Amino acid sequence: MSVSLRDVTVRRRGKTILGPLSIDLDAAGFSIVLGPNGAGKTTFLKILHGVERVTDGTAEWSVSAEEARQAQAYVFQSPIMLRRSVGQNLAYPLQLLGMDKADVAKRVLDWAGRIGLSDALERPAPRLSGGERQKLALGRALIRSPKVLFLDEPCANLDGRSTREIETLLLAAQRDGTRIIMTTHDLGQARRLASDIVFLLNGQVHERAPASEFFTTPKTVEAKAFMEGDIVE
Amino acid sequence: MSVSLRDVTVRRRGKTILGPLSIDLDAAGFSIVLGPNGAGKTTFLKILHGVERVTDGTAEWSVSAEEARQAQAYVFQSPIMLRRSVGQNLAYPLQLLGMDKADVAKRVLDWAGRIGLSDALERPAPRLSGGERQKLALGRALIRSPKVLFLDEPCANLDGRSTREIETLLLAAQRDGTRIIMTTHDLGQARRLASDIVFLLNGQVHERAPASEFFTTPKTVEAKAFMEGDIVE
Amino acid sequence: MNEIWAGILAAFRLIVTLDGDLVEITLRSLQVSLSALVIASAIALPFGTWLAIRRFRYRRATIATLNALMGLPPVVVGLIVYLLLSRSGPFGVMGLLFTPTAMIIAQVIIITPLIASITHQAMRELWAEYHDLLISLNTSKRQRIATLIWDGRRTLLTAALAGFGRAIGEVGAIMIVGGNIDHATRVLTTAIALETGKGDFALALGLGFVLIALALLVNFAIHALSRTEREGTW
Amino acid sequence: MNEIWAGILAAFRLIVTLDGDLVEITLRSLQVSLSALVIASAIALPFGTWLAIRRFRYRRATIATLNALMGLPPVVVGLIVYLLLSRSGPFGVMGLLFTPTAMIIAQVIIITPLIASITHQAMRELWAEYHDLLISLNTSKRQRIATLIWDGRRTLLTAALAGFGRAIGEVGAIMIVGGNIDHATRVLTTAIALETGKGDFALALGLGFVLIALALLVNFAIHALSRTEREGTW
Amino acid sequence: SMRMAVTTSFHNSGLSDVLLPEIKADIGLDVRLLVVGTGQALKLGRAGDVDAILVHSKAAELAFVESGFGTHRREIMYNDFVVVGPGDDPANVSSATTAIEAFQRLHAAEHLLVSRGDESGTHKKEASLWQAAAIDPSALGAWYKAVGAGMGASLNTASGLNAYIMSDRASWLNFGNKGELELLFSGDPLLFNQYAYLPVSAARHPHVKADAAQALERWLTSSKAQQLIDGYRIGGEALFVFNAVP
Ligand SMILES: Nc1ncnc2c1ncn2[C@@H]1O[C@H](COP(=O)(O)OP(=O)(O)OP(=O)(O)O)[C@@H](O)[C@H]1O
Ligand SMILES: Nc1ncnc2c1ncn2[C@@H]1O[C@H](COP(=O)(O)OP(=O)(O)OP(=O)(O)O)[C@@H](O)[C@H]1O
Ligand SMILES: [Mg+2]
Ligand SMILES: [Mg+2]
Repeated sequence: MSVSLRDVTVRRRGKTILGPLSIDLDAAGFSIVLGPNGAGKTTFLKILHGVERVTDGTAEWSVSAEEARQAQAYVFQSPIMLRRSVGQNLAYPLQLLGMDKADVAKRVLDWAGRIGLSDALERPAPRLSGGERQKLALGRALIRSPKVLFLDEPCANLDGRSTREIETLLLAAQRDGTRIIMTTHDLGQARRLASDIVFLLNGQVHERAPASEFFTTPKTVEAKAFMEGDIVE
Repeated sequence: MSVSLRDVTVRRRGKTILGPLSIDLDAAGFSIVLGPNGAGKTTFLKILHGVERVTDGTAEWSVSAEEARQAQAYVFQSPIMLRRSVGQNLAYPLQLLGMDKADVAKRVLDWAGRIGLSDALERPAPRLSGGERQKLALGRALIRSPKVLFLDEPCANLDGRSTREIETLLLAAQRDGTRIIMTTHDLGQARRLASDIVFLLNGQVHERAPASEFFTTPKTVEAKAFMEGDIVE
Repeated sequence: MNEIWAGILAAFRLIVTLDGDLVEITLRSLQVSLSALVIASAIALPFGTWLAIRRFRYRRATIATLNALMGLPPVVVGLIVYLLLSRSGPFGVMGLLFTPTAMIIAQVIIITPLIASITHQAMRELWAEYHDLLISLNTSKRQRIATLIWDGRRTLLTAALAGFGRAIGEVGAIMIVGGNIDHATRVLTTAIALETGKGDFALALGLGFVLIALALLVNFAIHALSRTEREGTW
Repeated sequence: MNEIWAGILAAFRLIVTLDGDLVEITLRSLQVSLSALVIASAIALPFGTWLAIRRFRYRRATIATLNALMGLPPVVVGLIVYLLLSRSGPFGVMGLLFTPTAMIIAQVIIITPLIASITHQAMRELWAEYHDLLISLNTSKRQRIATLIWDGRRTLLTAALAGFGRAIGEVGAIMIVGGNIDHATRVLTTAIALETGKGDFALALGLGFVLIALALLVNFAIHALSRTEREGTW
Repeated sequence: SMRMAVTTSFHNSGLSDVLLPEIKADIGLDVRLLVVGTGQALKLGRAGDVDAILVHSKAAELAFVESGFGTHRREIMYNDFVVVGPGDDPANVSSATTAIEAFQRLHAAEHLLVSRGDESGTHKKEASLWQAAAIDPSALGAWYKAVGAGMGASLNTASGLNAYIMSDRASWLNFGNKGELELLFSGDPLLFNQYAYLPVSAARHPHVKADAAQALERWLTSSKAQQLIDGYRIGGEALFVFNAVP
C-alpha cells in the first residue's frame, strides 16, 4: 500500500516545523530518511503513520485509514516501554488482537530469541539497558508482521553485532514484503539498507533519489555536505 | 582527582548485573568504556558518579564525597529534560550555585551557541528532537565546567556534523583539564577520542588497555570479536 | 485534655471487650463505605482515565466541573438523595430511604468526583508516556483505558484510598438519608455525632479512635497487599 | 422533587437579591476555606514532596498512615480541637473557640493529609523522571523539593483543589468548633445544616446550590488562570 | 417494625432507651427512631417517610393535623425547661421568682447567652418567653448567640462559652459536658413542655403502618407507659410527667 502527502504542514507554537511538503511513497522498497538534527525526520515519520496531527494538508494511504493503521508498526526514537515485564511487552500487541494465550506465548518466545532477550523475559521493561529497550521495541513492532514498518533511528544505541543482526532481520522482513521507512544518522547503515533516500532539510524534502544515485552523485550541495559531515545550512 | 572501585557488586532482583569488579581510574585522560548491550556500561558509569547504589564494595574518590560530587557532571543515555524551556534547562545548574542572574544569562547564551541551540532557547525542552535533547544535556553538563565528565553514548542520535562538533568540544575540555569517562558504540569515535579503553563484558572488566594498544593488538578474543561486530559470548 | 485520655481509654475498653454494639456499627461502617468505594471506583476509574485520554470541546470545562464537584457539600447530597428516595419522591416506591442502600447511594455521589479527579490527574502523566505507542498500535478506546488503569494501578491506589477515607469519615449525608437508626443504619460517624450531642465526649472520642484505627488497618492491609513502595514507581 | 425546583428558585432569588446574610456567610465560607487551603498547602506540598524523594525506614508506614488520615472523621477532629481550645483546655486562654480561627485550625487538620497524599502520589512520577539528574547535579534536599514543586505545579493543582473542595463542603468539625453562631461563625455549610434541621429544605438546597456555584466559580477561575490543559502535561 | 421521628431533646433524655425494649417485649413492635429537629420531623411526616412523630411544638402540630398529614394529636407527657448558666450566676437568675423575671434579668445583665436559634420547639418556647417579658429577641446585642444547632450542640457551645442557655430538663440532666454550668432556674409552669404523638395519616400515605402506629399509641397511653415514664429518673430527679388521657 502506498501513501501520498499533499501540502502537509506541521506548525507548533507558531513555528513551522515541517512542510509545506508533498511526496508519494509507493508500496514497496526500503526508504531511508536522512537529514540533520531537527530537520523534521521524526515528525515526517509520525505524520505518515498518523500519530502526529497535521496543521494543514492531507496524508492519504491507498487503503482505508483503519486498514492502514492496522497494518503498520512504528519503532519510536526513544523506545516506549509499557510498565510491565519484557515478555508482557512483547505479548501486548498480540493480546490486542485477541489471539489465544498459547499462540501468544509461542510467538513471544520465538521473538525474544530473535532479538536476543530470551534471558530477560521476566525483567521489568523500564529497567532494561538502552540497547535492550531498542531491541524490545523492535521485536514488539515486528511481532505482528506489519505490512509497513516505520523505524526512527532503531540502532542508535546498539552494539556492532546487534546492529548487524537487526539489519539482517529488517532485510528479511523487506524480502517478505514489508514496506520499510526508516531514519538513521549512520550513513554506512543507510548505504547497506536503502533502496531510496529522502533527504530532509529544515522541514522540507530537499532531495529524493534512488540510493545508488544519491550516494554516488548527490544532486544538491547540501546533500553532499551532509554526507561529508559538513555544515549544512 | 582519581577514583578506585574495590570489589564493587551491583545486584538487582537477585541478579548480579555488575561485578565483583575492582579498578582504578586516574586523574587525567579520556577513558572510553566499550562493551556489548547489557554489559553494564551504564551501571558502571553511574556507580562511579554515585547515582546508583552499590550492593557490595566501595567506590572512593581521592577527594571528599561532597567535593567529588560537586566537581562532576553526567550526561545520561536517555537525556533527562526538566519540564522547562531550553534556556531554563541550561540555567538550572548555575542557579543551583546561586550565581547572579546577569552572569547566568550570559553563560546560557554562550553555551546555547556552542551546542547549536540558540534558536531554541524559548522552546519547551521536552518537545525537542532526539538529537537536540542530547545536545542540550551536553551543554547543561558542560556549563558548570566540571572537573570530571561522564558521558553515556552522547552522540547516539546526532548527525555527522554535530558529532564532529561535540567531539571537538570534548577534546577542548579535556585539554583544559577535564577528566572524561565515556561510553559509545561507535568504534570510530572511540578511536578518535580515547586515551584508554575499559572493555566490559557480562558486568566484568574484561580488558583494560591504552587505546592504541587495544585497537591494534587486543589481548582477548572477545575484544577482537567485539570490534569485528561478531558474536561475543 | 482529660477527655482525650478518657477517650483513648474508652476506645481501648470498647475494643478489648469487643462491645457488641461497637462490632455491629463498625461492620456496618465498613460495609457501607467499602460498597460505596467499589461502586464509585467502577465508575470513576474508567471515567477519570477516559477524561485523560480524550480531547473534546468541553474537556476543560468538564474537568473544572469535576474538580468543583469534589466540594459537593455532603448535607446537600444527603438532602437531594433524601428528596429522591422519599415516599413522595420519584423513587419512593422502592422503599430505600433509611436503609444502608440509601447511605451507599449518597456516598457514591460524594466520592465519585474525588476519585475521578485524582484518577484523571494520575492518568495524564501515564497517557503522555503511552500516547504514541497506544495510538500506533491502533488500540480501541476501551483497550487504552484498560491498559492505563492496569499499568497505573499503583498510582490509582491513592485515588481509591482518598475515596475510602472520605466515605468512612463522612457524616452529613448519611445522617440524613440513613437516619442513624439504632440497629439498622447507625454507623461509627453517626454514633460519634450522637454521643457528641449528648456531651459524652469520652465515648465520642473513643468511637473516633476506633474509626481511625479501622482506617489505619485498612490502609496498612492495602499497602501490604499492593506493595506500593517496593520498586519505585513500578 | 418539587423541593428541588423550590431549591433552585431559592438559590436564584438569594443570588439576584444579593441577600445580605447570604453575602456575609458566603464570604466567611470563602475566607475560612481559602485560609485553611493556603496553610494546609504550605505544609502538605513540601511534606508530600519530601516523602516522595526520601527513602527511610518507616517510609511505607508513614505513607499508609498519611493515607489513613485522609479518613479522619471531621466530627472527631472537631471534638479534639474543641477540647484543646475550650477554656479548660491547654490553649483555652487564647480564647479562640467559636471564632473563624478555630474553624481554620480544624480544617487545616482535615485537609492537610488529603493534600499531602495526593501530592506524594503526583510527585513520585516526577521524581522518578528527575531522580538521576537532580542527584547528579548535587542538589540539596531543599532544592529538590523546590524544583519538583515548581515543575509539577500543574499536577499539584488537583491536590489543592481536592483540599479546597473538602474544606468548603465540610460541616461536622466547624459546627463543633465554630458553633454556627449567627453573624460570627455561620458559614454556608452550617447554615445548610440549620435549615435542614428546621425542615426548610428549599432554603437548605438553595444555599447548597449557592455553595456549589461558588465551588464551580473558584475552580473555573483557577483553571483559567493556570491554563492546565493548554499543552498536555507541560 | 415502624419508624417514628422524634426530637433530639426526647432522645437525648435517655427515656427512649428505657421505653423501646419494653415496647418490643410487650407488643412485639420494633420502633425505629429518627432523631431530628422538630421542623425536619414534621417534614418527614408530611412526606410519609415515617409512620408517626413525637414532638413538642403545639402550633406546628395542630397545623400538621389540620392540613391532613396526621390523623390526630395525642398528648403523652410533659417535661419542663430550665435555665442553665455559669455557676457564679452574674445575672442572678437563680433568685428570680418567675420565668419572666428570669428573662428580664438575663436581658439586663447582658451576659453571654446561647439560643438554639433553629426554630425548634425549644427555640420557639424561648421566643415566646422573651415576648412575655416584653423584649424583642431579634434586637438583642452581641451577647445573644443564636447558634442554630440541636440541643446537644447548643449545650456544648454554652459550656464552651460559659454562657446561659435555656434547655429542656432531660437533655440537661443527661448532658455530659457540663463544665462550669449549673441549673439556675426552673419550676415556673410557663416552662412546661408538652410532648404529643401524631400518627401519620394513612389516607394521605397508604403505605404507612397505621396498625403499628395505633398499637404504639395504645401502649404509650397505657398504665405500663405511665409507670415507666413517671418512674424514669436521672440522679434522683424525675424528668417527665405522664399526662395522657386514657
Ligand atoms: N511541540 C513543539 N514545539 C516546538 N517545537 C517543536 C515541537 N515539536 C518539535 N519541534 C521542533 O521541530 C523540529 C523537528 O523535530 P523532529 O523531532 O522531527 O527532528 P528530527 O529530524 O527527528 O531530529 P533528530 O535527528 O534530532 O531526531 C525540532 O527542531 C524540534 O525542536
Ligand atoms: N533494576 C534492574 N533489574 C533487573 N535488571 C537490571 C536492572 N537494571 C539493569 N539491569 C540489567 O543489567 C544489565 C546492564 O545494564 P546497563 O544499563 O548497565 O547496560 P549497558 O552496558 O549500559 O547497555 P547498553 O549498551 O544497552 O546501554 C542489563 O542487562 C539490564 O537489563
Ligand atoms: Mg528524530
Ligand atoms: Mg547503557
